[in-house]
Amino acid sequence: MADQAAHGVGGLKYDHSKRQRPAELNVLIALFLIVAVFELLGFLIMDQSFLFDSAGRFDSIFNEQRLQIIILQVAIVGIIALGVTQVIITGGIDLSSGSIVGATAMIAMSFAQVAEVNGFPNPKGVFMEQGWVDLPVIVPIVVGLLCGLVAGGINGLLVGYTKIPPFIATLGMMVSARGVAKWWTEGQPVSFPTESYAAIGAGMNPVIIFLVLAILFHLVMRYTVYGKHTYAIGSNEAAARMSGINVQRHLVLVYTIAGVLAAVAAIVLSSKNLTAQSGMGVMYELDAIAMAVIGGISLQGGRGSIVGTVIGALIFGVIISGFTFLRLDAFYQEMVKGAIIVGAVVLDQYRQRKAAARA
Amino acid sequence: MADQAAHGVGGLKYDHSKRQRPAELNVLIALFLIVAVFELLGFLIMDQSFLFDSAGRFDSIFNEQRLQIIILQVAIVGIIALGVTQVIITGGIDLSSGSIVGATAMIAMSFAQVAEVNGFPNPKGVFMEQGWVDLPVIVPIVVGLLCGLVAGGINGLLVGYTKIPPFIATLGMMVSARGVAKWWTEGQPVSFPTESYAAIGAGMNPVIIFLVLAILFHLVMRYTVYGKHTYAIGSNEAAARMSGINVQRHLVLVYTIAGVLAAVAAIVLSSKNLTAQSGMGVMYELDAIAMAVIGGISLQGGRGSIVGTVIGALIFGVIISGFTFLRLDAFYQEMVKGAIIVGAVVLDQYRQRKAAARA
Amino acid sequence: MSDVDISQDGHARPRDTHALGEVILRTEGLTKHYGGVHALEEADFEIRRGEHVAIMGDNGAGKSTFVRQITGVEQRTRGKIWFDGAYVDFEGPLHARHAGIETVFQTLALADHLDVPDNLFLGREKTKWNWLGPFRILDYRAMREDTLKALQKTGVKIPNVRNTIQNMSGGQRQCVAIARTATFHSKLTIMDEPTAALGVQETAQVENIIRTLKDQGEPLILISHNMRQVMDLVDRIVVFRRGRIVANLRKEETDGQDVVAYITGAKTQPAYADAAA
Amino acid sequence: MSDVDISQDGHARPRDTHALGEVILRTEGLTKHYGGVHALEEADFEIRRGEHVAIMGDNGAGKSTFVRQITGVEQRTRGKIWFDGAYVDFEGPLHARHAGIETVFQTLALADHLDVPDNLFLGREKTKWNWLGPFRILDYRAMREDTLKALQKTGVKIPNVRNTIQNMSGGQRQCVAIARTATFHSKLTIMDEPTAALGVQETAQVENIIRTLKDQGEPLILISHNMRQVMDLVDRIVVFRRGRIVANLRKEETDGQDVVAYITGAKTQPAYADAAA
Amino acid sequence: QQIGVSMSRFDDNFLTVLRNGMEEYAAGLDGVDLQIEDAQDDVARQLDQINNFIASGVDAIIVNAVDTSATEAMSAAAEGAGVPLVYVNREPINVDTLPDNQAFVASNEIESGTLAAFEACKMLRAQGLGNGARGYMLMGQLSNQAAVQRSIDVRDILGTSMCNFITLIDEQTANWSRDEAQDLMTNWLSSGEEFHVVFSNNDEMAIGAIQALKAAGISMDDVVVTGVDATQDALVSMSQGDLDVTVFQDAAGQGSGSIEAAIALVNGEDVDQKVYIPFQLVTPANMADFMSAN
Ligand SMILES: Nc1ncnc2c1ncn2[C@@H]1O[C@H](COP(=O)(O)OP(=O)(O)OP(=O)(O)O)[C@@H](O)[C@H]1O
Ligand SMILES: Nc1ncnc2c1ncn2[C@@H]1O[C@H](COP(=O)(O)OP(=O)(O)OP(=O)(O)O)[C@@H](O)[C@H]1O
Ligand SMILES: [Mg+2]
Ligand SMILES: [Mg+2]
Repeated sequence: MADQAAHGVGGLKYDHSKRQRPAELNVLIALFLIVAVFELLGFLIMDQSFLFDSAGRFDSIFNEQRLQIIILQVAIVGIIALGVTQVIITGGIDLSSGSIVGATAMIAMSFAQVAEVNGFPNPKGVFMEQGWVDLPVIVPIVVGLLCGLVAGGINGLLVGYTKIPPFIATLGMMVSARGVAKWWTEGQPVSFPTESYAAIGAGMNPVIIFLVLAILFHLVMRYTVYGKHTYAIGSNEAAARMSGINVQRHLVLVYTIAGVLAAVAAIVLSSKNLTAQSGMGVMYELDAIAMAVIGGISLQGGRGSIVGTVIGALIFGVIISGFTFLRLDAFYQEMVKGAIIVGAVVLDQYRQRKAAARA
Repeated sequence: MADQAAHGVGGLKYDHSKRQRPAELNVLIALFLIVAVFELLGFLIMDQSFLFDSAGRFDSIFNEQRLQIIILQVAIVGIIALGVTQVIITGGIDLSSGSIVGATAMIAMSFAQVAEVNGFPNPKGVFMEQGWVDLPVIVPIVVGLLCGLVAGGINGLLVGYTKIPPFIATLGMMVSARGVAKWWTEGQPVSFPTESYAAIGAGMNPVIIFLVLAILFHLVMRYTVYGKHTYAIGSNEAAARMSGINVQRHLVLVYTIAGVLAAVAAIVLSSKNLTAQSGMGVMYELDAIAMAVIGGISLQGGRGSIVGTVIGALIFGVIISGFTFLRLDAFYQEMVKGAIIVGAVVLDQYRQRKAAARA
Repeated sequence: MSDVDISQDGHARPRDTHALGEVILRTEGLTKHYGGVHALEEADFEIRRGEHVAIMGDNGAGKSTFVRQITGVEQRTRGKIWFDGAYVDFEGPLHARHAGIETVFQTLALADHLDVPDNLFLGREKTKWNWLGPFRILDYRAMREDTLKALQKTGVKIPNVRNTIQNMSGGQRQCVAIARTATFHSKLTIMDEPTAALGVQETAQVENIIRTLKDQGEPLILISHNMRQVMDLVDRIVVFRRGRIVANLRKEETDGQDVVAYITGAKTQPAYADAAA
Repeated sequence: MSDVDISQDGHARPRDTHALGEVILRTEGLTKHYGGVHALEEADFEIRRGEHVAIMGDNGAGKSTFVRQITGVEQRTRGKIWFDGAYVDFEGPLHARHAGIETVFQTLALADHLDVPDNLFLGREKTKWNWLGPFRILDYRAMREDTLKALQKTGVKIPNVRNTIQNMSGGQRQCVAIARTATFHSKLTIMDEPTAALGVQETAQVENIIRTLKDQGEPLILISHNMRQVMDLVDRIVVFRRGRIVANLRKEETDGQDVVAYITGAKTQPAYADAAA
Repeated sequence: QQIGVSMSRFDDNFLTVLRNGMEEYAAGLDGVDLQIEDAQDDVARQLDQINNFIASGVDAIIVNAVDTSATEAMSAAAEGAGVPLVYVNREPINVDTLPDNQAFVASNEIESGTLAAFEACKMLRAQGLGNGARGYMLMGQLSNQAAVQRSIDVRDILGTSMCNFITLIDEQTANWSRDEAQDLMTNWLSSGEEFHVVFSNNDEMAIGAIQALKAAGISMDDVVVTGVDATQDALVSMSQGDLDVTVFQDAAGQGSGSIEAAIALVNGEDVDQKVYIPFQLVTPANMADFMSAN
């Protein structure tokens, strides 16, 4: 069979050149439009370029520092959003990721503390008595990932086997994990990590970790059985079950991966901030979901992609940095941020609808 | 046609006595079970009854004060949950209700301030200069309800006409309305209301308002065209449209009603607390959604009831009071609360599944 | 030329011309592309008052697509539509229904979580206290009684109409959709494979409903794969192939063999020769 | 008594007894109630290796319910099932499929957002690098090629198989579901109204597929409302009425008229007289 | 001069006064331009805001730390970019190792809870309850450092020999909120326990407790209620004889002081790297002095 003809088995005329544009393209256009608006406003109001002004400080046409912070500030929530994207594609939702970040950061950081600060015994040492200080960096990493694995696994077991709505399962985990975070040290922050732990989230490392994971999961979602089944479950769970997919086991896997990704974010976050706090990660779940939705995912499940989520994260980053750049009052920032989130999605919808869909 | 036969047009044997139990019954059973557990723990640990101990202070077998606080403390979020229930039945979600509460409380309260406190001019007077103080109570009420109407209306227009996911539309409103709340007085709380305003939320009034609204909307959802179309849209939006329901206009109505209910909650809340703060209502949206979901609603839309939501609210109230009664440590409270929310729904699911459903 | 024919491009198309107002629906050059899929191309179609027309064709030939364009479920790529003497451009199925087109869609368009009477009266409930606007009260009793009557016409058996539609068998669902359409008078009725899931008896009943429509002079577009049914019921057969109309046959002048030849592509009417190329 | 008959209650039921292992599927007293709806009552059913059996009956007679009980989609209210010589109690359709039952459900069970090859191979993808476990790599090319071959067997026309299933016509969807079943060998194939939405040509092709199964000796349960089709294809016809089996007819010993009489209730086989009461 | 300010939150009464103090002071100075951001109580967001300030090329940064143990990373970021940094209101954990162009203007959080609790202890003794008093404690958000610290202060005071006659029946969080405190107090009341004192981590919760007590018909003379912040509402409540003790912190003074320090650092002038602003106890006796302070 000629490759050209291999797309179908006859019938209607089919015009290859007019294939529908991938949905991600629309999101990308939204991103560029938002950047353009900030550039324009920059010239009008600030007399300065948003991205292309090197402020005389760097030898590049870009304001590299701004480019870096745009992505750096969303990299950690972005890591969470990778897991959340998978959960949403199954038709579920994960409200617990922010709390898992809090609990994991607290627990992992406790195993990454130094014995002495400025020559005094570490005043915040959680396991000073037990002597668990100055441990090799692998210990907090493994402990942290295990936390995420357990929390995500519980989510998955609840959703997969008890059939309760994911909203409730993960809401329960959200409340419980936040409780664990506060209980761990009775609300005290955990600080003074070892140098090797601090190195994890230093500089642009969070961005690198985010992008590597994004590429990995892009490939996984697209080219592996895992990805295919994730989409199938979200598209029609009954059909997936009747087709012989082990839906329950698969859901456990998806939620567990989401939990582990939240744990990765927690480790990077606490390392970057050199501290862990029980309030860390509050509302991250909403930001992560918003990134995914801006990236074109459907909360009904079955549709969406990692690429979209990454672009959604960038839109977030641009908005945050753009506001600071324009010196917008904090009050107006929030009001306008809400409008921009909505606007980005309206734009996306509008463009998608022009390629009119069947009702 | 005999009334007995009027249920169908023949075919299979149909046994009237074995009609399926309404889903609300399961939720009610969960409520009683939770109460029973607290009673039992009360006897074991506290040597005191949870609900039946009058502590010698009242001439009743019940601890009336506890019964009152159980419902009083959830009445305000309960009012929000009535609106959220309708939104979820259409297959949508409303994340903005908590922020609408914050913004509305600030704005409404500004029109309900007294001129003098202890003989001094009101130090918090927002409209002192304009002389808008000691206004009749109808002014803040109308202003407040208008705020809710506008915010809810915007949600509805976005969801109905631009077709963006409700999650995003209301997330945008959530962020924006919180911005408005903070911007209104630049973060300053608004205090010292008039006596007539303070009377709205005094004593058990919030409970009365909640229950009256609950009964009203129970009837509306069950016996009016509005209710029927709300269920139809959630069940199959395309079908509803093809059947000639004006889906867009209906969605505007539903979200507007939800906004107005949030405004009612805001007025009652600020009156009850004698203050309005820009941070009011944070996370109320999640509690409201959780109440609805515990009450047996489906986040896919098409199913659920006001009665269920009211019972869901009561479950919340019992949990909060039960914890205080048992003097459980704050840290453990959160951990256990999460587990109970999940447990209540698991129980409900389990009982529903025994009446096995088609896959 | 009839007054509804206001085509300006002067492109000659094969058609019967009829007296003023006799044509209830006409399409000209109706075309729908989905991305690269050319689902419907240049369809010129016409149905007169009181006429029953069948549309036949292979799976994926574009029949349902044609229905979706007429009823405003989707927005056409191009082409013109006249209904009841006026040029129309329905924004949605709501408008089409208000204009007088009743449709049984192939997807049925039922609300899964509602029961049978609710579905039957969806969008035009019987109500009391109408001054309450959207909050007017539903007249459940009247709707249930009418539902039972309407269902009896289709011959379907449903043990409990209070059961939700999602718990109905395939045939029961289809009968509910048909009963809905048959309950309300219209200027044009469209049925997309109405008897596909029906049993022997139910099919016979639905065919009776269609005959009643014919007797009442109500026009009908019937999509069906059932040759016997089509030959029994309609006046004219229009054949779709690969998104195009390839034949327009009076029942008296054709037979099953002949129609199948048009469907499969063994034959094409000379008038449509360029279309089928 | 055959070895699969291990009924302990000694309740006498009308049945043919067959030699050891010749029966591929047997049910005894299979019953399913949905709340107050008695959808299936005391169904005793049997099919032998290589046999093709049709199930007929009115809409809502309980045919699909019967299929759902056999395939583990739902848990039965009571009754016993033996498959391939062993007592079985499938927890879900996954188990039924692993045991060797391939089913085309009336609801089709397709994933709307996936394309045709994805749906065809759902749950048994062709893969490379299988040591990667759940993360093994999909062999898209192989699957697409096999898909085109399988579809050609059904005769359906699909211009672009990369299109998602939700954009397929009713008949195209049905053909995908049938192709999926026909692609994999099984011990028992069940088809619930497989040709309901199919055109003339496609129906003929699917009937050919069924004949091929017969030639290969694979047993089949066919649910259909199409009398001609049933008479053409199967060895035996079982009639359901109001949730009960009311007739078990060899094709040679019956005709269309007769079967309709059983369906409508004009006749009931003496053996089932108490059931039909 | 462009100064970037990151406040831990905007919707906090006390911090709003501090913020207003900054703005008023800056408005009186020529060529000083403030850009104030809301970190919404999120340490990570705060660090990102500092980086955004640096990318925008501000001349100095003022930080009201969400959490003082997170200041190391912030100091490092500012130091790397060579931008002066001033911490305000909360003492950073790395106070002893601050780089030269960084400073802080703050109070020592340990004082606030201690002052209030000790005063309550004295009042209870004066009421003749020296041989046994019982109380409840309302705590702020447990993920918040001030809440944790103020609660510890109360417990520490109750551990001293002078005040150990007071026992806590229960301590719970009401998340800084008047509404939650009101509900929590009502829940406590429903168990019918006798008590004499309510310690609260802030004034809002204290007022909530008072509202609940009044609604239950309990005389405010029988219960000692303490708060922290000395907000307007609290002072009015105190003037009505409801609230007994609160603690004042000079918010506006801290605000202007931090700007002063930032400008001095930009200009390369000598500044005190550590400026402590003490808490002050407020009781009905001296409340008139604070009426228009916060
Ligand atoms: N939204 C869509 N996007 C892409 N292709 C579509 C869409 N809707 C329909 N198609 C394609 O258009 C063609 C015509 O579909 P249509 O549903 O009109 O067929 P039909 O003639 O009704 O067939 P059937 O007899 O099977 O119902 C099919 O090939 C189908 O795959
Ligand atoms: N989950 C359910 N809950 C309640 N009633 C149900 C449920 N599923 C099926 N039924 C009822 O059981 C009866 C039998 O349904 P079934 O789907 O088996 O019919 P069928 O014989 O396959 O009909 P058709 O030919 O129309 O497909 C119907 O009356 C249907 O309404
Ligand atoms: Mg069709
Ligand atoms: Mg069926």
